[in-house]
Amino acid sequence: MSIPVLLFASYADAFGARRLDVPVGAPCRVDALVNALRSLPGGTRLPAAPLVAVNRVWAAPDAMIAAGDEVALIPPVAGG
Amino acid sequence: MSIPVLLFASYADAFGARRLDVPVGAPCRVDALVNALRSLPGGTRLPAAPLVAVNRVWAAPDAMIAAGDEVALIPPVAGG
Amino acid sequence: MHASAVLHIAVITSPIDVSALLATVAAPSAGATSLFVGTVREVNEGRAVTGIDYEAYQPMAESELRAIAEEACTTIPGLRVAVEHRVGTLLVGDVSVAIAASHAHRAPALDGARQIIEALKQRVPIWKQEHYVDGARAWVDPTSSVAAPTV
Amino acid sequence: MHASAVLHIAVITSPIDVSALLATVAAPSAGATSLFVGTVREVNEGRAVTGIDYEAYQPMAESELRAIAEEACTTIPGLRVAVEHRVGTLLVGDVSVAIAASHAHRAPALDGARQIIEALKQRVPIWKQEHYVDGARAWVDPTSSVAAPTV
Repeated sequence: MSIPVLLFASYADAFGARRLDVPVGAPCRVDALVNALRSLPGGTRLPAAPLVAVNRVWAAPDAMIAAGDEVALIPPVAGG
Repeated sequence: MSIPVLLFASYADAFGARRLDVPVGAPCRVDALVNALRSLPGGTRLPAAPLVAVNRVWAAPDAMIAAGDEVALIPPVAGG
Repeated sequence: MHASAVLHIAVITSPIDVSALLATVAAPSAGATSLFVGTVREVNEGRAVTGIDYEAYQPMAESELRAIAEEACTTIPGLRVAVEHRVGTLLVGDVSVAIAASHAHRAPALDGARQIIEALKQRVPIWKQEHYVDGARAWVDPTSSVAAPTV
Repeated sequence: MHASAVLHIAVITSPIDVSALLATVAAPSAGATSLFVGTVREVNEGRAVTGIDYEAYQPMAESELRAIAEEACTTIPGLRVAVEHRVGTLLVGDVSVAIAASHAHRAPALDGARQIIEALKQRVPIWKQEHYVDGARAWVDPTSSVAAPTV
């Protein structure tokens, strides 16, 4: 009863991992997942509205996450 | 009693030469030189206000040409 | 007018070959090519940088890059595009991103390359951790003025 | 911020080496480089082109190119510029002009290259006679919609 979340860059540092099983059941809303993440060690370092991608596509806070979806927490991008 | 004028591209074709001694005395205004050019063979093919450079700098119709100046008649530019 | 085409999109770890990118977008119908090259700078916001670690969410970075290139080819008919972003550890002077956009005319080619680099900076999930001369490292956060030190 | 610099200006008859131009403007302080490349196109205003003869009023073309580059470096502090224009007979696909502009940041680099190509097209005394497949030739006159046929 958890959702695996991919972590990158500063978020991976904050949570001390590149992948985290967040204790929340699918399906659930993106913002519900984010709230669950906040309560984990390192979660306080998340910004107000962290970006989330579901199946490699940007997902709004009210988007739904289904079981098996690839979920990633995306720090502020800094390419180029 | 003439002013040598350099010709390029379509103007060289029009006058059949890359250099022309225009029968007008220095000093004279740029527009006076242009008028003299119009009366030479091929001169009718000049546009209304042909561009002129004196000593490699753009010259206005009322600019003066002195003896020994390098005068060039400049067709519409098409670089790049 | 040549058809629009996204000819090449890649997120790679090896050095970027800008000449190859230029050749990729070259075409007898193209009279103008605009190439944008991003390189690692020796200083950022006043701090001396020795190198940068670029990290990508690889599959999404590629799909976003392709989407951005395709959007440019849609808004600019006739545009031909090739884009490469390099990840891994880069040193000062290394090329981190290169965008080549060609077209029959110069304005669309110049607009196309610019449109792509601006969108890339907004949407492509790639991050950079700067290495400073004093040994410190920090992930760059364009949304905040100060890079968030992590070491 | 690096000082502005016009590093290289040339009107040449040999092929343009864009990689060399990029290297010329490269600098540890430059995070962005914009390279504009003009190439001979196979068609212009609907007529199939086989090649172009470029002619220059050499000394004035060089001085105008330098003046244009210096103006860009004045309006865009920190800009580093290299420009080459090729004259003589060029074939489809040959590079006729290349402008490299680098800067710490991308916007000034992109603006600089664009400012230079636009000014070049207005002020540099260079002309092109297009060769068409039917053997005809015509000097291109951007001020009139139709090229003035001369043969």
